[in-house]
Amino acid sequence: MSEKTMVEAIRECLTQEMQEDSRVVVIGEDVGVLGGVFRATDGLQAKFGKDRVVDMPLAEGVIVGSGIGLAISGLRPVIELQFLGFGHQAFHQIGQQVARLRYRSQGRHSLPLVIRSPFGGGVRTPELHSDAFEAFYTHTPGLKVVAPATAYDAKGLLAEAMACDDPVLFLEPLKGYRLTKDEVPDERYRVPLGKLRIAQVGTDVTLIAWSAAVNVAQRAADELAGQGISVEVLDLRSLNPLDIPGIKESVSKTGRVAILHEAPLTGGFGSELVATIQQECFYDLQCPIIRISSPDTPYPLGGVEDLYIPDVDRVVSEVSALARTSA
Amino acid sequence: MSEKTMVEAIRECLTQEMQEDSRVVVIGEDVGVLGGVFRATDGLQAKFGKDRVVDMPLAEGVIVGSGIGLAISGLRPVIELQFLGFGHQAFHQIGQQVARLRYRSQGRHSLPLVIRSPFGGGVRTPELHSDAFEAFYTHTPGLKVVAPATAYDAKGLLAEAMACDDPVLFLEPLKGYRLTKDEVPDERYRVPLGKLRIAQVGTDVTLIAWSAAVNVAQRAADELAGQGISVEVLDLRSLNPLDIPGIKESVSKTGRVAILHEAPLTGGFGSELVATIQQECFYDLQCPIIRISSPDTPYPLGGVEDLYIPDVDRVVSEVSALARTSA
Amino acid sequence: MPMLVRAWNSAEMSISRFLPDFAPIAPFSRLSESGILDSGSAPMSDAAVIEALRYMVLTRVFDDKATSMQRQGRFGTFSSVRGQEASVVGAATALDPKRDWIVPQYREFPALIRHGYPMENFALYFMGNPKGGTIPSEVNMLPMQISLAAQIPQATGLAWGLKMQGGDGVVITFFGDGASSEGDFHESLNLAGIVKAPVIFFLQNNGWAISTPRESQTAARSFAERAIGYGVEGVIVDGNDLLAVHEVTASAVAKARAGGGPTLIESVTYRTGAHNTADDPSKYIDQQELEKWQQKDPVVRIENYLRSKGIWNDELAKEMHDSCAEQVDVAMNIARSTPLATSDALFNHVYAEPPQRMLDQQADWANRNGGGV
Amino acid sequence: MPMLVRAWNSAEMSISRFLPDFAPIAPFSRLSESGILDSGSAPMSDAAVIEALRYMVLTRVFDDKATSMQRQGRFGTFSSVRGQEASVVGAATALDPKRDWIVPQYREFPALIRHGYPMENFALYFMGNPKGGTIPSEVNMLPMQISLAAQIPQATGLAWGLKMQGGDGVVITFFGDGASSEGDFHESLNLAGIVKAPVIFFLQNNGWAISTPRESQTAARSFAERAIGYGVEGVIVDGNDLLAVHEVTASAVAKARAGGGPTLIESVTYRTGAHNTADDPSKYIDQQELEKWQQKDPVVRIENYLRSKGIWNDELAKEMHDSCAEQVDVAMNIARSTPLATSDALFNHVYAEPPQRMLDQQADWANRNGGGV
Ligand SMILES: Cc1ncc(C[n+]2csc(CCOP(=O)(O)OP(=O)(O)O)c2C)c(N)n1
Ligand SMILES: Cc1ncc(C[n+]2csc(CCOP(=O)(O)OP(=O)(O)O)c2C)c(N)n1
Ligand SMILES: [Mg+2]
Ligand SMILES: [Mg+2]
Repeated sequence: MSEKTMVEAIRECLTQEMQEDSRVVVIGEDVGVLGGVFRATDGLQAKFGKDRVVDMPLAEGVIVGSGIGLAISGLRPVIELQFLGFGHQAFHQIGQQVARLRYRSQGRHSLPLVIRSPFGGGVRTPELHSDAFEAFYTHTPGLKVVAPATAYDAKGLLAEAMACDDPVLFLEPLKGYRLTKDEVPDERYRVPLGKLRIAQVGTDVTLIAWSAAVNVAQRAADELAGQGISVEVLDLRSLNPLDIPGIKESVSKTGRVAILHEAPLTGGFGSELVATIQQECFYDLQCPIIRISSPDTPYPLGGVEDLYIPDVDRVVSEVSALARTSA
Repeated sequence: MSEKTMVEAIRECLTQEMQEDSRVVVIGEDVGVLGGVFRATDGLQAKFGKDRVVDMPLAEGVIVGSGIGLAISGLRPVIELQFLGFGHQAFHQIGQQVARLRYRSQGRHSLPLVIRSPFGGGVRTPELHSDAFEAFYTHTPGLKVVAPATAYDAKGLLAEAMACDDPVLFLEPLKGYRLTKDEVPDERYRVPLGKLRIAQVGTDVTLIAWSAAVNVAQRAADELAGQGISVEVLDLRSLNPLDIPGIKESVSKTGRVAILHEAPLTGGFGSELVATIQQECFYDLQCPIIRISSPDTPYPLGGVEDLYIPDVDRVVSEVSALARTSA
Repeated sequence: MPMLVRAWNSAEMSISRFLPDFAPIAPFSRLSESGILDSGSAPMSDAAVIEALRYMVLTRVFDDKATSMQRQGRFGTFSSVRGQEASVVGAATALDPKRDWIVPQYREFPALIRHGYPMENFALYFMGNPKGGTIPSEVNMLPMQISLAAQIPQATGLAWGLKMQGGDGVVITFFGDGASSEGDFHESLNLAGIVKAPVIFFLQNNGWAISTPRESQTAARSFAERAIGYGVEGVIVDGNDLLAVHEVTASAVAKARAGGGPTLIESVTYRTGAHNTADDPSKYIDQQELEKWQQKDPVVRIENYLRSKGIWNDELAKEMHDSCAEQVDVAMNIARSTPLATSDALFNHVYAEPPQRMLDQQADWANRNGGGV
Repeated sequence: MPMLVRAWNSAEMSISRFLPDFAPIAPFSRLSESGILDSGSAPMSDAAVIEALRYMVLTRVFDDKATSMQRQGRFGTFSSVRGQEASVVGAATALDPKRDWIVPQYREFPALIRHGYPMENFALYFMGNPKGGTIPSEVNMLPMQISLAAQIPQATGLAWGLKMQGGDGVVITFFGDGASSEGDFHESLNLAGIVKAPVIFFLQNNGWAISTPRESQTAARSFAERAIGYGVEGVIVDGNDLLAVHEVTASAVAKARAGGGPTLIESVTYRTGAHNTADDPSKYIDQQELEKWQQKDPVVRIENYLRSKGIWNDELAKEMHDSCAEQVDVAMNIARSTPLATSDALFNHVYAEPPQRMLDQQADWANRNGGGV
């Protein structure tokens, strides 16, 4: 047990799982000699060789598509998409092939395949590197979507994703790679998919987030506590499967809900959460569920991204207004 | 003025607009000699020549990507994607290039580009030809999304989309191409984007749909009328821009809302509508907004598609239950 | 193309220039149009040829049956192999079903049947019954692919994975001249060249992508030439010559098994039928060209070869046809008598470990449609 | 690769086989490493060479300035042109900014500046200010492209559109060895070959895609050879030889303008700097190879050429350097003194006719951030 950053936790998980299971191979752009542009795979090629940690040609479609074939051949590929924005180049393989092969083959070909990808903003990347595109994948039946917020969960959920026989898109917060640091056991362990984490217990408002936004939510909750508003922060951990009972439990207690995400408002995963919650908890709700998100515009250049993605101040003001909305 | 099917209305619109504006070119797979697999472009090549109606090589990425270049060169391309499912192959061009070029170039390059594509089920197509993928595009800022339900709207909205200087994804219901038949003026006219159509006036329940689902909604409404339930059917016509005031007006009257779409439940455009409506009309709502959709599974083979997409019976039973839900 | 030459003004440049060649290529072939073998030795035993012929005839019979059933509304939209029987069967017979894999497009009926895919499943698939997708666990194939070229990266990864694990299996993936224009083709051949994957890219150039003629698909004189741009070998073969296709494919299989890496095979043939049962070629096809190719019928050609060897006659042909007809009838009857799937067919097999939300929907659907029973 | 040969068992086959050639190719070049011109005539006037050299020096100065500013946190992540100055400038100087278009990747600073893109906008873009994206209406270029290869189809369509409308403009698109592995490359060259678009595909093979060496990018001996698979002409040029790059590109431009269609130019050069300011090449680069290429510095080489003609000396070099430094300082100062954008910069220019919902958000954002003022 020791403090590790999220990227260290991910690297440790990959190392331990590759050690345990020789069927695990890692493929992607610059994952080998360089160890990934964020060093998530640093040292893996030295340890496991060029056959198990492969620097691929620059083509996301065949990186994902060949990963399907590798899985069918009996391996358990872990694919690194260098940035989630470049999943668009592989969208036909992910959305129509990865997610459907098991169904299309009537169970003959399961796909134990993990696609790891950094996403989200706040670190001044070039264009198209920071978009929070998770909603494209949560609308893709057959694909599981995981988005840890802590180093502890990153290691445990990645291990679980790698053990899972269904394809999993594993989203890693660009901003959290080094900023996020917490206690992570040195040994192997798993965190189950589909169980949310109550990041902070509260009674007045339920604030739902995932990935990097959880940290923003918690800091906002701290400030709001100062205003006498008790916020329960839910870290969803996985978007599919979704922990609906866990959400209901919190909402039935607070009756007020805010959802926080980096993606643009319209059609973001927040819209699904609102739709589900109002269906499941309608009579508990004391006021409209609010969504705190980026606007309906493309992700901007780094110089203005802080105006784009929701920050602590904005969450504080919107949630305190919510807490004061009369029922 | 005469009765026309939707595909006839679309063909008439393309013919008239190409006549009026020599900058309009039509490109796509099999759009030329064959006139499109659904004959939407039948006769255009004979009339306007091989330069303006082009059979493209089989590659959606460059069909859309070259369309961007054609638009920048001063033309007004109308692209036919043979089926919306194959927009996945062009997703990087549509989602990151088409939708963003104007913003990325700070207004230098507007994109007067229309992508026409049939979508939706019910006609026993092979796999991947029938999915209702509109939610991927409504979560793509910079791209307008239009989905007519009548032949009249198809002609008028397509003319408007072709006149618009923003890129428009124009969705055509596979099932409605020949089944939908209504009065369509022979002369040119336009229907504005972002104004919904009240397909049927009602007082008890607001039933929201678009494209082929509008017809299902109307037939259900007729049956429900027999049960003494008065349903107001809204045909959204365009998903972006979205006619929020029009929706509010109806909901404030009925207080009960059902949304109908062919796409899977989770993350479908219905979730955005629920989120928006509960935000705008919370205190008018007498019970939870319900979504009537396909399940969270891949679009199946044709033999079972009728079990998959919502049919009139299902809409009737769910809406009548909704009408009886106690406030 | 004079431009290409005229524009350059420096002699030295030639050393570093690559000028496309537009001189026609003679595809590799062994049989004359009338079915006479060249001076070399036959690449297949007579028994093997007759077995292959049977798959070709079986295909004709199935295609005719399925097409007529489709007209009666008892079969879905489907694409016949008409005109390409030698191309598909010549390739398929070079494979060892025990260790080799097929990654199909959708126009390779006989290859799938020979590999072990039950004919009734093939029929059920096109009747729209999800059960048709069922691939027996011992049959080395992927489902048919509708999203053009999407199977090519998968075939490449599969071959690469088999090699990584020390197996000697070879993968063949089929795709059309149209599919070759997709980015997936490029990305896959490039990767295969790098990792020397034991994969055969079998491009069926049947002259058409629905209504789009091969000339509109690329300006290159051949698809096979693209291979060298990936450090891969390419070859063009007469796709209506069973012996030639078999020989080329068998060589590529042997090469791949021995560690020689991928091969791109362009099989030049012609789609003498409609694109599929929903298509009307009269709108776009060149009648003379069609007739020219109908003269080159691959079944007639290989039958003539057998006749020239004195081991074939109308009687044997009729016997073969009848036994194929019987086999097809049996399969079609099984398919027709298979109950249509219930709503559970929408949910089963989507996940190994299904999310609760989907399971709730499954129960809900079952209650509504009696699908649970 | 012996396998390729051994595996085939039929002599006739050779006529229809395409075997990849792995013999090294000598890229077209005009200047010796020490800057001496071959026996032929110079493709550029001395004045033109000196103007080109100035763009090369300007690039060095800008790259150094930007890199040091980045270290101080006053500039964003950005990719220098270091080592590729002759490659970019040689190509750019073959264009007529009045009618020709540039469709860039992101490593072509001097080409954009020569074409008319304001240097301060280039700086603002990398400082993260949306204003940097502004392209003056008379400047024929697209925004820099981060999504690799996505610009190539756009360049193809643009060239095709210019041709359709009877213009004589030519389009050049830049991309890297890495980007060439994307499907967009394939789909675009294929389309360009079919419609004979007046487009030049300028592939800068700088040896690397971040940490991925060119050998891991493809098994083919060259990228230029791929052109023939599309019925297009390809050429390999010494990318560190200003005169050779200019000559080849000028020829391709002339050919395209005359209706001769597209050309794929592989410019063989080397990225002697880091991939970008966030990259540490020491983790992966081969020091000896790097030094070998540093010896081939393109600026030194063209300066030696001018010296060999007796029209260049240290004094002139210093003058040029100083005037470039001044020009860069002016641009950087304008960029630095440009106020950071307000929240309106998130919303303006997204649509020609914005949806009301976005306008409401814009007002809301402005209230919160004072972005409306
Ligand atoms: C990605 C994709 N785009 C478009 C289609 C629609 N479509 C189905 S078959 C076909 C033509 C295929 O031609 P080819 O690859 O030559 O195969 P063939 O039918 O000739 O055997 C097209 C365009 C598709 N199925 N997938
Ligand atoms: C589609 C896509 N995939 C991945 C990346 C991440 N990325 C940025 S630069 C780069 C390497 C590009 O190499 P190359 O095309 O050779 O250009 P160079 O940087 O060498 O000039 C990568 C992988 C990207 N920007 N776009
Ligand atoms: Mg074909
Ligand atoms: Mg490079």
